[in-house]
Amino acid sequence: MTQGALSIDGLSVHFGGLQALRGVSAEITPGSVHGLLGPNGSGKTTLLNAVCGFVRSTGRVCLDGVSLTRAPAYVRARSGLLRTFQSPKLVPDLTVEELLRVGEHPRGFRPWWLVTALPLRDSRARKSGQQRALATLDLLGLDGSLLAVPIRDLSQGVLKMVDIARALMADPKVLLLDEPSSGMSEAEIARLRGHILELARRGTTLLLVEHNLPLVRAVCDRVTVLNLGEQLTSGPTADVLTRPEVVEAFLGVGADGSVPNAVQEQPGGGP
Amino acid sequence: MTLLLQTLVSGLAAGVVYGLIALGFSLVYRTSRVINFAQGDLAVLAAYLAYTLRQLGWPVIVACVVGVLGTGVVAGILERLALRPLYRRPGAVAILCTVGLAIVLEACIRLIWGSLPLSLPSIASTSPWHLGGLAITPLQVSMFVVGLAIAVMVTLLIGRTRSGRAMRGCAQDPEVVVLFGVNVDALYFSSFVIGGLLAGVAGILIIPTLGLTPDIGLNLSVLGFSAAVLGGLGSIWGALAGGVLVGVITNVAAVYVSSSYASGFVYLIMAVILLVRVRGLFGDEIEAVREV
Amino acid sequence: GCGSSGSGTSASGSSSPIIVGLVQPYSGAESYYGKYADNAWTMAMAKYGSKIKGHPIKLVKGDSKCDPATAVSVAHKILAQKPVAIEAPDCSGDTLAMLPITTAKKVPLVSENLAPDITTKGSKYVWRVQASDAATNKLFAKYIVDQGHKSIGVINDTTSYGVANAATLVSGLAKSAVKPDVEATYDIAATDYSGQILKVKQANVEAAYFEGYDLQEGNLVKQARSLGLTMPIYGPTTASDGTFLKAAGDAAEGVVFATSFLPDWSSTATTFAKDWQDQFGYPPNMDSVGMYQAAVVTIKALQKAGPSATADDVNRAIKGLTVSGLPEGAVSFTSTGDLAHPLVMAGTWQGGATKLVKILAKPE
Amino acid sequence: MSAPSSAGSVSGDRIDGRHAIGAESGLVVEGVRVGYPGGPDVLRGVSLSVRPGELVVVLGRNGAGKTTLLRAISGLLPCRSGECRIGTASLRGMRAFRIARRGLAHVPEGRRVIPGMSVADNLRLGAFPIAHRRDVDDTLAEVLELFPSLRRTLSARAGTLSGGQQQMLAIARALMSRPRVLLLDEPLTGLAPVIQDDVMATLSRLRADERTILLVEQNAARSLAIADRGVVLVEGEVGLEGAASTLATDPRVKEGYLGIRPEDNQPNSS
Amino acid sequence: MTPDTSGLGVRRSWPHDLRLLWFVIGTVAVTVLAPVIVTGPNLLTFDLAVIYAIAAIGLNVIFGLGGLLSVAQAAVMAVGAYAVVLTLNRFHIAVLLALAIACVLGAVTSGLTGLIAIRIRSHYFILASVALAEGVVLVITNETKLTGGSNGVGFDGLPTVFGLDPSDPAQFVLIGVPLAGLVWYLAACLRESRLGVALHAVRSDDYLALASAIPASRCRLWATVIGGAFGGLAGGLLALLDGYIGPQSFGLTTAVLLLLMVVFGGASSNGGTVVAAIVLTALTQGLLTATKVGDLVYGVAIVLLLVFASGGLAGLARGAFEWGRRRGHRSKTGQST
Ligand SMILES: Nc1ncnc2c1ncn2[C@@H]1O[C@H](COP(=O)(O)OP(=O)(O)OP(=O)(O)O)[C@@H](O)[C@H]1O
Ligand SMILES: Nc1ncnc2c1ncn2[C@@H]1O[C@H](COP(=O)(O)OP(=O)(O)OP(=O)(O)O)[C@@H](O)[C@H]1O
Ligand SMILES: CC(C)C[C@H](N)C(=O)O
Ligand SMILES: [Mg+2]
Ligand SMILES: [Mg+2]
Repeated sequence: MTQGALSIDGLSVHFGGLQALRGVSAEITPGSVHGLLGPNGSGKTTLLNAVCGFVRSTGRVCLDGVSLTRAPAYVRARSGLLRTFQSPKLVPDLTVEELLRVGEHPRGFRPWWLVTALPLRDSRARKSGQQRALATLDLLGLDGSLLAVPIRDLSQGVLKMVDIARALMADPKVLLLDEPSSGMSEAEIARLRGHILELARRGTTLLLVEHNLPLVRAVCDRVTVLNLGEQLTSGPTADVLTRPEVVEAFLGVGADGSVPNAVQEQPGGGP
Repeated sequence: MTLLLQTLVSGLAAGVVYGLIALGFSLVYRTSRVINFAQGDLAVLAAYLAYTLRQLGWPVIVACVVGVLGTGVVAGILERLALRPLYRRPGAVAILCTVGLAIVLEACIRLIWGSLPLSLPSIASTSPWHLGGLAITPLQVSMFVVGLAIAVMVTLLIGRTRSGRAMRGCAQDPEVVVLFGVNVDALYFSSFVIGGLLAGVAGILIIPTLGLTPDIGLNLSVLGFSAAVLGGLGSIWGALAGGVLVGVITNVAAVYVSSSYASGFVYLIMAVILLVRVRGLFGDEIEAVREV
Repeated sequence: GCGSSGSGTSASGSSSPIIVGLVQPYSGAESYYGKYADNAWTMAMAKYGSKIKGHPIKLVKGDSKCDPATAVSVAHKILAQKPVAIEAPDCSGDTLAMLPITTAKKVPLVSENLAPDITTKGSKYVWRVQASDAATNKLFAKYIVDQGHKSIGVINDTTSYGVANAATLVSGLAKSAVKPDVEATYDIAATDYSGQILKVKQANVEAAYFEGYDLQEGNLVKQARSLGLTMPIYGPTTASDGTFLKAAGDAAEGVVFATSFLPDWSSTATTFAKDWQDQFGYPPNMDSVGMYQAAVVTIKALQKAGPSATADDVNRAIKGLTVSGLPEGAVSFTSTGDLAHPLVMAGTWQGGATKLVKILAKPE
Repeated sequence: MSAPSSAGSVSGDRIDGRHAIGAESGLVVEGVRVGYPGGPDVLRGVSLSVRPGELVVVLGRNGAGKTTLLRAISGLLPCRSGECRIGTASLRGMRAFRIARRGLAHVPEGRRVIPGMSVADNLRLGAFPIAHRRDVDDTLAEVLELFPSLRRTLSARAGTLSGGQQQMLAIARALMSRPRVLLLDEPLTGLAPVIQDDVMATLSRLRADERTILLVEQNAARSLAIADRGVVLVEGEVGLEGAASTLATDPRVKEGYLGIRPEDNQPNSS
Repeated sequence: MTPDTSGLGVRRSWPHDLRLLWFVIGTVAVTVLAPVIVTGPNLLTFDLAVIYAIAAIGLNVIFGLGGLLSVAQAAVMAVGAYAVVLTLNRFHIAVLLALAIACVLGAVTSGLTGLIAIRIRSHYFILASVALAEGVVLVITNETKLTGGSNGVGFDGLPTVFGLDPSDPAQFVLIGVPLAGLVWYLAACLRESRLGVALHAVRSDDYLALASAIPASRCRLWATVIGGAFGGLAGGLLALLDGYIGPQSFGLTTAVLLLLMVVFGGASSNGGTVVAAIVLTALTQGLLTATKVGDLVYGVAIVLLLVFASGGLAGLARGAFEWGRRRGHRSKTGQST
């Protein structure tokens, strides 16, 4: 699989007088994990929002060479550009299974033949949907019994995992992850790292917004650092994280290893 | 020209009163996110209470004030009995419950006072002063003055104070404001009581020109609700502006467009305004925030 | 559980009751008409008897809410209890909606409605006990023109009654070659009529005709005067009512109305009005008198037809009936069921009391 | 993997509730059982205590019940049995707003800023129990010292802030009431590393100021580095507790209770 | 924790083919049994309940699934009702064709609210739907030439469906119940269809939907269109049953009644909606002859039902229990959650 090349070109976003994003560009090769770092409020989430079509932006977004610049958000998602949320969307009255099934049918949503075909549907689709949901939960190391649990009963960390599962239900070509590790326990983070690498290995392109440096170091091939909406720097992970401007703006002094931002000595890799 | 002015004047006076009802809607909404469709019937109740006190020989002003206070009490009772259990249910439940309360109120009024129209003397005369072709009644003037005065009072009371902030916080995240020591139940209760008082004042002001019958509550509620939405739910001055707008457009439409479609025209304008400003004229306070 | 007020065989010993339907607005804005009807029947039964040869008359009531479709539902419910006659609801629209159903079941409908349509639909089972607006407004329009007004503005509501009332007046005016300069309508639920009134004011007409249900009529007149309208105001019978006076207050003074009931037109009427006032604490108006006359006509017909008569028999009995000594004179019917000899008067308000101005038409 | 509740004591100084602390604003949690309406117990008899001037960290895997514990303490959830105390005053049956007025502040999970209100109003709302405007203004100035980046956004609506900025606001807002007892639920979530350092430093300073601080964190290494003592929650029970330094090096913390082993992929759910 | 989906969407269900069978059996059973069990004027009430159930199921698609608190459903019914009467009076077409036209016009009218909902949301949407509803009633009242104004209109000649007289309550059952069964079945399928699942997301959060490749506004539009088609059908049936229609029947009171049916049914549960429709119709119809206290009983019933049974009629007992417990706990506990 070599699909999933995401190219972002000169994206700018402003809210009223506030320029939240100023001409940010990135080329992300298929199957790679690209990190997006920056201080709070530097525009990382806004960049994801612009890429997936939630906020109006200028600049270009292309997936596999096809321009999505003018496409509405759901069309972008339909063409394989999926995302998770920094604070997962609370849908208190759905169960996990329902939420996952919401994520299930991104390609080819056709209300018309749906309406005409209504009475002909059988339970097979439902069954297979359930199977998929189970498989996806399993992939993320979540228990199958979770399917029946209402979203409102989930703890924050599990909720983040379920949100990722929802995005995975759609077989993303490109997956935009917004701080997936926040709120997760260290065990889950370790597992998450494995999943990210596994996804990348299978050809999914990932754009990862993170504050958890060990995770970034472990999974990202390249990173882009934003500051005040501008692209501060960009390059191979290890290289960028030692650049002085990055240390100053984002990491804080003595950040490279001396502050235990997360458990350091974890066994690398996952599965 | 005088015609236009006259239209504006009468629209303005009625509009301020609608604004008061709308203010009640907004106040309740900005604390509890409930739209209290019993507002109109509370207005009617105040008028009936005042009527009875008048019959007992109380002076007009005293009767009116006590009537309004009584309405506040009833609003409080209704909140405690019927609405308190519902805040945490889906929004439509509480709203429909207020509709139920409106029906109950109207039915009770009908049982107590009968369905024959009564006449409540207005607090000021309705025979007009003529100002160069313009007819203005003392009642209109007093509607305007009282309406504005009360709006100012409400603004001062809750616009910039601690409890005003607590109310807005409460509407958006009732669970979290208790963490700062806000007594949410008390806040809901007082907002309903104040809403009832505002409705009461509106009732006392406008019902003398409408005639006192048990059934006008629904109409007042719809007008007040429209005004509140138009001005932006939860916004104090928005409610007043919405009320004035509803009053003025209704009149202008009836005179210059078509009397039979006047109310339709008002709704059309409201729809257009809402399409342009989806949260009403001043209503971005509570809801307009980023969603992702 | 519907029909809980149902078959009622338990009532009054062995003699089975005679069922009479009474459909009125008992809730909603027009609910006071329901009260009028109840009072009218109380009075009529007190005077003309509440039993037919030992069989009690049993009233089965239904709430039509002044809504035609509800009236249809209610009619079905009442018909299921096999009434021998039904007194029609006060709101013309309701009666019009019920008419096909009651006609199909051959149950006579005794009506005091004013809308002309009721007796022009070809039903053989409807009887009107009061002057229709067609009869009234032909004369009243002429009366208005005779007062020397050459231009007039008309405001009416959009109910069946209101539309028909205004239409008959306008066609009456047309006979004298007067066409209203301005016509405006309002919804019965509306409360602020400034727009409509200002439209009339703008047209600068010599007279105004305002139609409305009692309360709305009063508010209209009051709002008109406080908006500085000074020309003479005319109105339908609703402007003769106590509710009108309460709503309009001082503004009622001088308003001229057409009606078929005024206490001072005959001694019977005077006595009736006094009795009513004494018994119920408020004065009667044309609607309540109409309901009373409908009740009396029904009772008389039942007496004539006997206790075991079918609805069809009662209908036949009504057809040939002449009842005299009523507050509006004598009642008898044309072949279409309309009132044969209507009473039409013009009246006005003077010092807070109604006053007969002129009798425009009279029975006999 | 289930944790026997008795097996956990590391350092032997297991808290014996009321006798352990005398100071007035210490926090004691004694044998609380808590659950959500209609559900089973989520906390199955949890006891812990925090002295004034002490910072205790609660660790535990996702769904262990950390958030539930804080909600129970601040009165958002009723205790099915057991009780919480501040000093000698029992909080049992006390409604949440009264507990807050007794000087307890809670930084809730997921930030929960009031989105439609300005940042300044959010902060002032945090100072609701303080009646005097002057005091509020003073506190506001102090708090803004701690989070200078909030100063620029004072008039913006809280809902337009970025996730991390909102988290800062949530912490700042809790400080506005000058609480004696501070509960923080994963306060570092979404904060950039620099800011995380700042927050930790702030907490240390508050502790020095004799405040009582209960911190829930996922990041064991980082939080144990500044805490006095730590408690590990395992499936609604106290699995381990002891001095922070002891816990930081205890292999059981990572392997047994936090589940940091690649092959251990049966997370605790529902 | 039991997987209580509280009436939302994908729940344990039979395979579809089996379900269709059940629907057919149920429909036939009700059609045959209803006229036997229910008699006299109660049969008319039953017919009305069937009609309101259809409209309420439609509203359930709009509100329960789509999350749009619309008070326009009564107006949609009005459009359907007038469509049937006017087309049958003017063109001599088959009644079923007229009903189909009613569906289409109802769908179009309701779709207008869907278009509004693209921009206007939450409580502001209520006003927009009030506006549309009032607009419809206003046109009906004022365009007297076309609609008969507030006089209302009736049929020029009695319409028949396959030789049945729909204005006869007993014969109406044969027409109404199968149609209601069909509507219920379609709604049940809809709920599990892609659109139904998508609407779960749309109702909860637009961005969640968009991020899952669901065109939120379009789904909402579809919900209003489908719900509106059911509403139009219900209106048409009402016209056939009553033989006479007037604008007053389709005002806010009716709209509120329909909403109550949906909410009491336990939002988005069709079965509950149907039961609620029967209960509430029986209540309102029964109260028509209780002229003194009808309104009071109605209002009190609404309030009590909402306080104790807003989780659906089935939850009545549970609601009462919880309420009592809350009272008891009040003094002991803090903020309930
Ligand atoms: N809808 C909006 N209206 C106004 N300002 C906005 C809006 N959305 C974002 N902003 C502003 O844009 C800036 C960037 O926000 P963004 O959420 O992208 O930051 P971020 O890099 O994701 O930060 P964090 O790491 O804290 O999540 C912030 O200053 C924020 O206040
Ligand atoms: N509102 C709720 N209703 C029912 N059960 C809930 C609710 N909230 C949480 N739970 C359940 O309670 C248990 C503990 O949840 P809690 O949120 O306290 O965990 P946590 O330790 O804070 O986890 P995390 O680190 O993921 O935030 C979990 O099993 C969760 O599913
Ligand atoms: C208000 C009344 C005068 C109505 C009148 N009885 C009618 O025919 O409708
Ligand atoms: Mg972000
Ligand atoms: Mg938690």
